[in-house]
Amino acid sequence: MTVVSNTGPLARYRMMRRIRSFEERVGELFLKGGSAGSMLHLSIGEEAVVGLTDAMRDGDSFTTHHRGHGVFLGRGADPNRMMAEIAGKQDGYCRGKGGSMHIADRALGHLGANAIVGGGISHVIGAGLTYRNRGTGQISVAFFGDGAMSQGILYESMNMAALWQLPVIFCCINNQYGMGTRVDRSAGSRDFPARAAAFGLNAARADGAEVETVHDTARAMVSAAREGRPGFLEIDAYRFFGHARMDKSPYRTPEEEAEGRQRDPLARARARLLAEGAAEAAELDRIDAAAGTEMDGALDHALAAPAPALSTMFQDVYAPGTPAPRPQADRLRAVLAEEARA
Amino acid sequence: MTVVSNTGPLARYRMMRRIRSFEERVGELFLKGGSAGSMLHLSIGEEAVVGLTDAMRDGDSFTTHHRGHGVFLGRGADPNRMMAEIAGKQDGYCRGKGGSMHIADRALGHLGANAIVGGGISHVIGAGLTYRNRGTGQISVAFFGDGAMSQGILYESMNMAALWQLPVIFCCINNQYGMGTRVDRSAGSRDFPARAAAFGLNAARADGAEVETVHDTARAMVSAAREGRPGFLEIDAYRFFGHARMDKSPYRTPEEEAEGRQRDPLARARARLLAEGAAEAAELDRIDAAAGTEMDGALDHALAAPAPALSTMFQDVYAPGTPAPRPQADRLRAVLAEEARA
Amino acid sequence: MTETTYREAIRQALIDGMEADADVILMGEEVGLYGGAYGVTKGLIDMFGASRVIDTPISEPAIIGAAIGAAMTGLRPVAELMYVDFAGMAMDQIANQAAKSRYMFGGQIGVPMVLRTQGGTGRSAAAQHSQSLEAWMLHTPGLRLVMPGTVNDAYHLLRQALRQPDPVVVIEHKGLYTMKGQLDVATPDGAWGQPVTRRTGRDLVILTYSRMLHESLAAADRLAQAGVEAEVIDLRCLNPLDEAPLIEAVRRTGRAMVVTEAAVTGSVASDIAARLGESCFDWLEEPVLRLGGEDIPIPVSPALEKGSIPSADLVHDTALWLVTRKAPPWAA
Amino acid sequence: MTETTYREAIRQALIDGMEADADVILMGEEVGLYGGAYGVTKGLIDMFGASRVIDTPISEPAIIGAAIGAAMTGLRPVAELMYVDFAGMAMDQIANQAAKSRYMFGGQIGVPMVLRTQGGTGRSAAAQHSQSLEAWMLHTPGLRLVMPGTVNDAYHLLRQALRQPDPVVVIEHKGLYTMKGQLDVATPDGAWGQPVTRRTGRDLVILTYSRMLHESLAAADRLAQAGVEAEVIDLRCLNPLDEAPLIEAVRRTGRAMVVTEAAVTGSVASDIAARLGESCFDWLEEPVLRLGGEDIPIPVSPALEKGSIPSADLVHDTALWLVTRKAPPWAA
Ligand SMILES: Cc1ncc(C[n+]2csc(CCOP(=O)(O)OP(=O)(O)O)c2C)c(N)n1
Ligand SMILES: Cc1ncc(C[n+]2csc(CCOP(=O)(O)OP(=O)(O)O)c2C)c(N)n1
Ligand SMILES: [Mg+2]
Ligand SMILES: [Mg+2]
Repeated sequence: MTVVSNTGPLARYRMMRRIRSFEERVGELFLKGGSAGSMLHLSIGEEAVVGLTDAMRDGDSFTTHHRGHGVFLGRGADPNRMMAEIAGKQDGYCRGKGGSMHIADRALGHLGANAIVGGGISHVIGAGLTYRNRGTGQISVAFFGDGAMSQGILYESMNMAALWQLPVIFCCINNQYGMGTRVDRSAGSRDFPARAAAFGLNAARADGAEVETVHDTARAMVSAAREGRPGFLEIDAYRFFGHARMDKSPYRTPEEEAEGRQRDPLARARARLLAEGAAEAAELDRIDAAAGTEMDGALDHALAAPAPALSTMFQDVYAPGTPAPRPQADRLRAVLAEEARA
Repeated sequence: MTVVSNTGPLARYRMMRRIRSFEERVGELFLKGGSAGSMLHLSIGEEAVVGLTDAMRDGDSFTTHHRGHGVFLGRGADPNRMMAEIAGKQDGYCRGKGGSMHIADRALGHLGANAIVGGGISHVIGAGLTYRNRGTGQISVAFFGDGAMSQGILYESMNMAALWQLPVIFCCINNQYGMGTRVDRSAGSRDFPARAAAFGLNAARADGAEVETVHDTARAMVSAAREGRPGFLEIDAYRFFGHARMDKSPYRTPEEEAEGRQRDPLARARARLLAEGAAEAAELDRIDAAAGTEMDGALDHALAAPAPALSTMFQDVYAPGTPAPRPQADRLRAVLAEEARA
Repeated sequence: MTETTYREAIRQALIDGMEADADVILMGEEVGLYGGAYGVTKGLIDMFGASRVIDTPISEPAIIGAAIGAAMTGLRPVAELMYVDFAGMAMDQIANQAAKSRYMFGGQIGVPMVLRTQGGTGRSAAAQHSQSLEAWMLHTPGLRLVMPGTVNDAYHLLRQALRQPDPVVVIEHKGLYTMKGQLDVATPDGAWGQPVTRRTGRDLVILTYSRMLHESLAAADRLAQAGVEAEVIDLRCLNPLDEAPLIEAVRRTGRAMVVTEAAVTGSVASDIAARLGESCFDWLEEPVLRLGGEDIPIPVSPALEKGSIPSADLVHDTALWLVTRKAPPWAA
Repeated sequence: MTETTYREAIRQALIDGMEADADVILMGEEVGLYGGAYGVTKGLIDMFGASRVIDTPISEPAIIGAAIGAAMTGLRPVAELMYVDFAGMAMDQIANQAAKSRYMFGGQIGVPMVLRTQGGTGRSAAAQHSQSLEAWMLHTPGLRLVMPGTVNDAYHLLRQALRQPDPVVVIEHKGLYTMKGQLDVATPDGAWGQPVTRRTGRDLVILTYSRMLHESLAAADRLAQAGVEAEVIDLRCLNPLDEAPLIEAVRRTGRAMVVTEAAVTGSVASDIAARLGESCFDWLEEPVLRLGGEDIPIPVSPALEKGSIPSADLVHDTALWLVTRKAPPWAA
């Protein structure tokens, strides 16, 4: 399967717009009562992560945190299957078993979103070992939030990456908040690249309001990682909305929010494309409209898709062809029926 | 209870000698078959930790790793009760339940040695919270090895210490090895203080061959910690012998060992005391001999001490006066006897 | 006696506990400004200040470890693990440190802390936010373990936990926070360590706890319509647990079912069933039956999630089968 | 058929497994230069090189996590957790990640890895290095779990584990490494998922696994002298486990005991007893009895340690009691 990569500023704009439109539809899905649960974490404001996803290549792999829709779309996800999964439907990416926080796609190298803060970070170490041992030239990228900077496994993983010179990148999408906790209330020191550098990583921070800046930094870091020089990239962004769908962010001021939303990577990219003459307003409008139409389609698809059959709950606990869990009804039947016979 | 503290170079020499003599007797205890198991980790070569223990005060608390005999003696431990515990005897510090790796003394502020690498580090955060909330001016120190630099909980704890400005110190006794792994094979970067500094700690490295250097650095760090500026101190030392009593260190060369043992804090301290005219050889010899006699006594005491009674195994799982575990024999008796009656 | 919610009862217990004892502190992710992921600690930081209601970084092992150190040195921390599912990161601190310190140190150093957490299904929170992991805690000597199923217990078990000299794990249920019920701050439902009979009956005993208590009570009501009288015992304190009342009841009725929301294999239900099998053997008319969650991770789809754990219907049908030998349709 | 040790059998299984499949890698603390804390991997780094036998930093969560990522991308890692006691730090990676990935991702991504570890008492290694934590693993859907008790199983269960598409936890016993026995590399003791009858008998069934197999067999020999014939079944594969042979044996003899070294409350023994209580009820002459470790942390004193777990004597006395109603002296 081929993934979009290294596509240029206009294509990155389009991707960012698709992400935003997608996330807006996720919000609608929830309001329509169509999502599986309310643990939906929108990545609006963090679209400049496309600067890194677009610097990756076909065959590269990655893991994400719970706020990973944007990253996944950036690597080529099918919005229909994503939205269906978020709705808990049978033809979602994970057959309605994973949902928003546990989406994956082996074909696109998505080794899994994770609902455990920091839970997927160390998996890229293993992927890196595979690529190193086989000399494939692939890299693996762990995407996570600023909250994961407080998880010990991140440091264990960074140490291994540096020690073994693995083709991996740690990407911290710093949206300034872990739930209601602003980063200055969770971090003894806010210089995250310094932490990574102290473990021997190639570390940098990029302005998450400027996708092209992110992309420039990311491109260099990806090349280095491919040569066995692992990296750490902090993308400095702002979480436009609440933590999850229920959260109205009472712990921050409207002024702060308004200011944070000024750092909008989409608005900035649009302005830049226009200013540099790289695109005309009409063209950008068409891109925007197309993204909206596409994601409306994904929403409709998800709402219309069938729910998984009850019996599917026993599938995929273990691999096909190996002993499956015994349904409780079978056990009860055996006990009570046999017992009656004795 | 009063603990020796801030005693001057000669007293530090004496303490280091007592530690070495104690550890030598632990080796004998093992050879005599008197130790509870073989998980005995000698701190020979690491005696300069006294530079820090001696900078602490009465009432300060600490936790140690599995190689903590020296630290504990440095804080005033009774060698008889220690050796008895290492022998698994009733009148040991922990009534023969903990052994070498789980020794503690509430009265001396020893909150516990730990057999989990990194297991006790975060406990000083809690102690620091207690002292901060109560404004007592106490500090709490976590002692651990270079191996624990790979444990995530260390970074989680350092971040909390820096964030909350707690009166705590992290002391890494770097003896260059974690079992058979030399530190360059476990650390992506060997600049440990840089890691701590990146979290916002007051970080330093001191030469573990020179107890007075350690002491000077430690004194300043302890004062800062008392004011809420937490610290990280690496003591650069060498593990003279194998990891535990069974290990002959085949993974390192005799040349390396010989060189490492040149960095002997006792020999250096002795030479310095003599050179500076702070003590005469005869006096130091007397100190050495007295330490030997004292620790012979501890060894004899441990060998002669009674083993704990079998019934004590059910004590101290929970606090006295609360429901204790039901011994299996009671359960079997109830089942089989009552059953027979029915 | 006032009507309130399970959430409010816990919040009140924290407030009363903190007012009664200045050493009580709360610490955990989002317990302060945010007021707790499920709103349990709302406003407490304003009442007690940031040095007693401590928002922590997302560092589960160090949160528990810090609580241990605080407990060892004289505070009485209530550490919150936002979801019991995160215990996997912190089991070393829970099981190797908190639970074992008193013992390893020969009784010198106790760890009087409370670990508040919540578990269970019902919110489509998927495999990593819906588990019932009490079996791990029950299998750890040195811990105490309680799981309130009623509003009154939500209050009192926490107050009682705050007076225990040893670490107590309190597992709440995310599906119960909005449940209403009567709170009598003067009168606990039962003493520490005692099960409570929530309904008496002569035909069989249903032993359960936490949210399954309510499915079981609902089932018992329907069973009564069919002429079957089920006794429902709320285990509530899983450790310590006085087994005598369970044994008496099961010997009296000769039939028993243990109901849990956890994956049934290796569950607390297995353990209780094994104990009753030992101590009630000669009195049993039927096998002690376990009813639990399916042995699968929790799926996100609301329908699959619901279908994977016991419902009042399932409890009812199985109990009826056990007592009357009338097999339900799904058993065909 | 050759005589060798349990340790050597495991080592041979690793060698044969690595030779058979170039994707197999080992990773863990001290598995390389040091040769393993118990010498199991001695020399393997020389045979297979440092890219296949990987010494790791002391980072249990990241070791398991790295193995997961390697398994997801095509390698077949054998990750070593030096002591099962350290599982507390890594249960998130074991239970939330390795065990649940296939399910959460709808079957797309399996995690074909082996987690080798060891547990148990016998070396005065105290509370944090002597536990038997298989109950945590058994209670985790998505994992497989085997515990070899013989030399031949030490070899074959590991070889079989290396062919499984899902994560397998192999828990060895530190007290068995030096045990000698027969290894037949061509013939496993039993198929994957099958219990093995190690001794037949008509009077009762002793179900057990790992080191307790040997205490049970020794007890059975002594019981035979008293005219009591005990059948001894080695559970070996705790998941998957074909229960049919257990049920057949218990129904045949009417008496059963489950013996484990783990703290008995919440143990695997409880689970097996509960299952047998359900499925053999009408055939049982006596309750299914559990024999396990005391519900305490493991003390360091050799005498206390030994006294806290079942011995051949205890198994013998209890079995005799169960069969003949002759109470042992200690029951007085
Ligand atoms: C181990 C763990 N601890 C806590 C949580 C609860 N939780 C979910 S998201 C979150 C905040 C994460 O913040 P961050 O990493 O910055 O990601 P963001 O939500 O900002 O994208 C928390 C505390 C969790 N899911 N996992
Ligand atoms: C969590 C954990 N992992 C592994 C071990 C096994 N182990 C015991 S000591 C040790 C080496 C520790 O090295 P270091 O921290 O440098 O301490 P040192 O022994 O050198 O004093 C290891 C790996 C353990 N006890 N705990
Ligand atoms: Mg964030
Ligand atoms: Mg070391």
